[in-house]
Amino acid sequence: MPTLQEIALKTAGVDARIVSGHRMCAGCGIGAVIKNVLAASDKPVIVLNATGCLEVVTTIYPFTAWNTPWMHLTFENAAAVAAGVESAYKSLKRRGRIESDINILAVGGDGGTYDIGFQALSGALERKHNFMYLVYDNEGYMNTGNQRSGATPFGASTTTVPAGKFSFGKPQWRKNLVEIAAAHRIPYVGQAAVHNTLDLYKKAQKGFNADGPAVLAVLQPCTTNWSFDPALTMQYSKLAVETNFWPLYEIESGVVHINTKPSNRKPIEEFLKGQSRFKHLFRAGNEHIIAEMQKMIDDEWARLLKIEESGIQF
Amino acid sequence: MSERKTWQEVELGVELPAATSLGYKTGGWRVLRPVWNASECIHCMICVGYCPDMAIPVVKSEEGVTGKGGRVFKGAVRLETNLNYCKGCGICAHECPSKCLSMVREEEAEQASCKL
Amino acid sequence: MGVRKAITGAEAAAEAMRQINPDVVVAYPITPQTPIVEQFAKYVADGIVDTEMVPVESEHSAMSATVGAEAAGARAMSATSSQGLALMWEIVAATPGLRLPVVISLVNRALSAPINIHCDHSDVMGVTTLGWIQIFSENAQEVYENLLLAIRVAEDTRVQLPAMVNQDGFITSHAVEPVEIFDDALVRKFVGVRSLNRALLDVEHPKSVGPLVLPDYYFEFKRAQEQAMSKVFEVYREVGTELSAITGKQYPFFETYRTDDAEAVVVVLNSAAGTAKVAVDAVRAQGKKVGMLKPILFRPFPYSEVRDALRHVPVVGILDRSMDFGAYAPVYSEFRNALWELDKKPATQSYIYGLGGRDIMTTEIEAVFEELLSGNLDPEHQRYIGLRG
Amino acid sequence: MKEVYEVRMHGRAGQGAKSGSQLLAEAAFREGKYIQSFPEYGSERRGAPTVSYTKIADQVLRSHEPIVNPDVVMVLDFGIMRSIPVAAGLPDTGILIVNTKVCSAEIKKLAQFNGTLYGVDATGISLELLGMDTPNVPMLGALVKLTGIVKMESLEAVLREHFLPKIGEEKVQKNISMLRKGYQEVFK
Repeated sequence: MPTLQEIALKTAGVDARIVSGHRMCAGCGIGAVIKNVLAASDKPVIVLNATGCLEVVTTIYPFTAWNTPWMHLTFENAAAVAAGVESAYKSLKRRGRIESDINILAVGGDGGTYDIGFQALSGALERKHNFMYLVYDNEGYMNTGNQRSGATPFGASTTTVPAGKFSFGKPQWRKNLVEIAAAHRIPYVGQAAVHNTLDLYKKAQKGFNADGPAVLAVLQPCTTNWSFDPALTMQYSKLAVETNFWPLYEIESGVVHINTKPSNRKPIEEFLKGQSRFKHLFRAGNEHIIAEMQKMIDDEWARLLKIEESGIQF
Repeated sequence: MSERKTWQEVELGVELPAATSLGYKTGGWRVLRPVWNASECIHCMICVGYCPDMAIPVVKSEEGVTGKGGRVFKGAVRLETNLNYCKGCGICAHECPSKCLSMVREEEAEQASCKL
Repeated sequence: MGVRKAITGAEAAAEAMRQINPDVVVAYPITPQTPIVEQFAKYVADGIVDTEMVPVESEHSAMSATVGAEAAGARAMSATSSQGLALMWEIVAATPGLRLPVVISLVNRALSAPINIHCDHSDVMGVTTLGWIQIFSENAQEVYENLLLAIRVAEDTRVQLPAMVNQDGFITSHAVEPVEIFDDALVRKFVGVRSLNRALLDVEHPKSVGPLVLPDYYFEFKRAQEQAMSKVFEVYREVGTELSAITGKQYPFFETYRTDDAEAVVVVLNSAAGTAKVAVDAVRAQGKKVGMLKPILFRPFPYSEVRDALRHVPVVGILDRSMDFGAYAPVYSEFRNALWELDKKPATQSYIYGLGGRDIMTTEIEAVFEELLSGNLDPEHQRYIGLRG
Repeated sequence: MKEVYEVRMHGRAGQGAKSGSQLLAEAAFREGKYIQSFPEYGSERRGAPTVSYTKIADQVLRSHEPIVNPDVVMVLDFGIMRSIPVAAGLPDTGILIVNTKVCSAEIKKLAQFNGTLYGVDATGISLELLGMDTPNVPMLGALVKLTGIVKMESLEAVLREHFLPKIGEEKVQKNISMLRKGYQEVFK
């Protein structure tokens, strides 16, 4: 069992795999996500980064915060680039030209994963490349100022689907990436959240150690575009779990296991309030939208519990 | 940044050596400064795990350091926040279970410590 | 001395790849390129090569994974055509900026719409500005040799740029011709292995590849990339000389055919150059002095050499197998540019031929020579060969 | 007025240098001037230093150069002067306005400026009146007091036009009060 102390020693120093001097927004949880995930690998890690917040803020020439081999090509292909790196690794190792053992991590935001990078991800999972795909999910295109993505939740106002006289924001529910990933019959899929460092670290360990592809989806509240006080990032992450909006669970060799079951699930309003993207839902006349959201969350949770209980394999 | 490179000097294939961002001090972004009261700290490492800027140094201490209630904490212990990089988000202070961190307006902290 | 085989252009490309035995081959099938990857997959399946072959889910991922493998330190290759290249376009643009010497086979095919699977050069002409070395091949033999050449030019430390070797879809890729395959051992020694100097897999020396570069530096990187392109000429000559030692052939930037005393010359790429040679002979037989110039190295473009080759020619007809709608056709533009510096400029005429696989006949090229020699020219307007109406 | 009057605003992403620059330009536009307002686009993150430019002229503005020698420099965040040479290109006869409580010699030294330095406690004003740190509006009030480059009425009208649909009458009034307080409380 890892401890916070062990993890802290791996992430805090100048010899950690990602270091200070990056330009994430003050209070952005992506820093905590990536440093803790990288620390979970007991082998050197090669990172393949999709275009997005993480890529932009960590490498503004001539500065890079990466202390591990890293590459960015374009927006939609982190999984395909990872597939190429993994193939090169296998080939060069087989030919005796390299010796080191490594882990390969592809990482993207929800835009680069749920949307534009979806095909490349699916292809790489189907071909069973040995790599982990990490998505830091801030529920929209936050790098460019809050445009809608396939991960944006129902009811959220975004700049491309704004709330207005005739619109309450996004009319569709978000895509369930974890289950879609699991449908590829890969050895490990995990859903984690930035505030739960130990759970995140353990899931990252399992992902790195899996024999074959792994997918790790991590909720990452965006202080800038959900517009809350930067000190509250971890609180919003916690609330997402405590409301069952973002259950912490994993699918290991197809078997679902829920890691945290809130004893008293909080109403979804607790998570929504204080976020600018949901502000309009609290206006008179919009109560039914919150109610609909609550029902969807409860239904999804009940469904997840049933799958877990049944023991049926994905 | 020193003198900018010419086209003859830039790296082949835009390949950067690792960790050069340590030369970019994001501490200048800070509006609020975390003030750490070491005597109230329990070295739980929650702030370290959360710090988005990797701005809280941690060392392994055999002899230990004195923290809350005069207790000696051994193993991984945190040090003073590295203000070269801390952007002052306040997550550490907000999440600290022993309330050993507080956020103070940078201008006041600076004037108080006569560092102008 | 090599072995003579009766194979297609696609198989000739696969033969080159067999001898190169790349670390990684990533591909997605598309007509008329598919036989290249099918043939190569067979080599993999039979253990004739020990390449890691990755059959991906799209051309976009094919190019992405090829670039990923190349950045990791591998020698990676791919192949595509037409829509496939169009889908790859974004990564095709990114590859030279990262100075990754990927080599691909491009089997030239018309672009949609309307959809058409046959030969023209609209695919390759859409990527001439992106910074790839572009080499054209008249026949299967040239496809094979050009691929060997391209690997070495691309990977040379002075260059470090990607390269594409072109052949005409179906006309070359699917036609069986005799091809001389040179000795495996000699060729393998010639191509060598790719250095791991820049490998991302060198975890002892971590680096960040492909960072965000703002206005303060982007321009400098692009200038450095242009410098690398300008080095291709000398490297191409040197590597060509080395390859000559195995093949006994020459590797010029372009081929001239009976141009020395020519009063009219046509310029034409790829397979139609062979047809044009027959036309030259036929017109010469009538006592008229005509010749042909076949560009081989199209990027970088050898402007001064082309100028020298054509400075004595009174009239040049330039044949394009693609159009640049609303502008001069791509090959025509380059030749007009090359000739601009001459005090006494040859007259020029632009011709469009063969779009979407329309055949071009020797008689049609003979008619072009007639027209060029007649002085009936209109350099402002392109003319169309074999077009109804 | 010189041919083109140029104002440069230094702030942090999220503090409103860009919108402050736009408000100023639009106020001048209402007065029949030719204007340009543009930020420097990088990959700004909340808290990162940003720059915005405003040009005001009686003739059409054709050049799209950034401002090199401004007439006025506004510093929305005191701390930014530690990393950014805010007074670069500002002649000694120019005006430097800093969001600060005091105009000490130390601040002047930090600003690396030999001319007259003005202060306004824009953060204090906005925290007091609005409960949020939006220093751009009080800073604009200080700018009007010192330069008269636009009329207060114009700025108030622009504020109302921009913000009324977004934040409602009450907060618009608060912003106007902030603007006026910045005007009154600018000091040397």
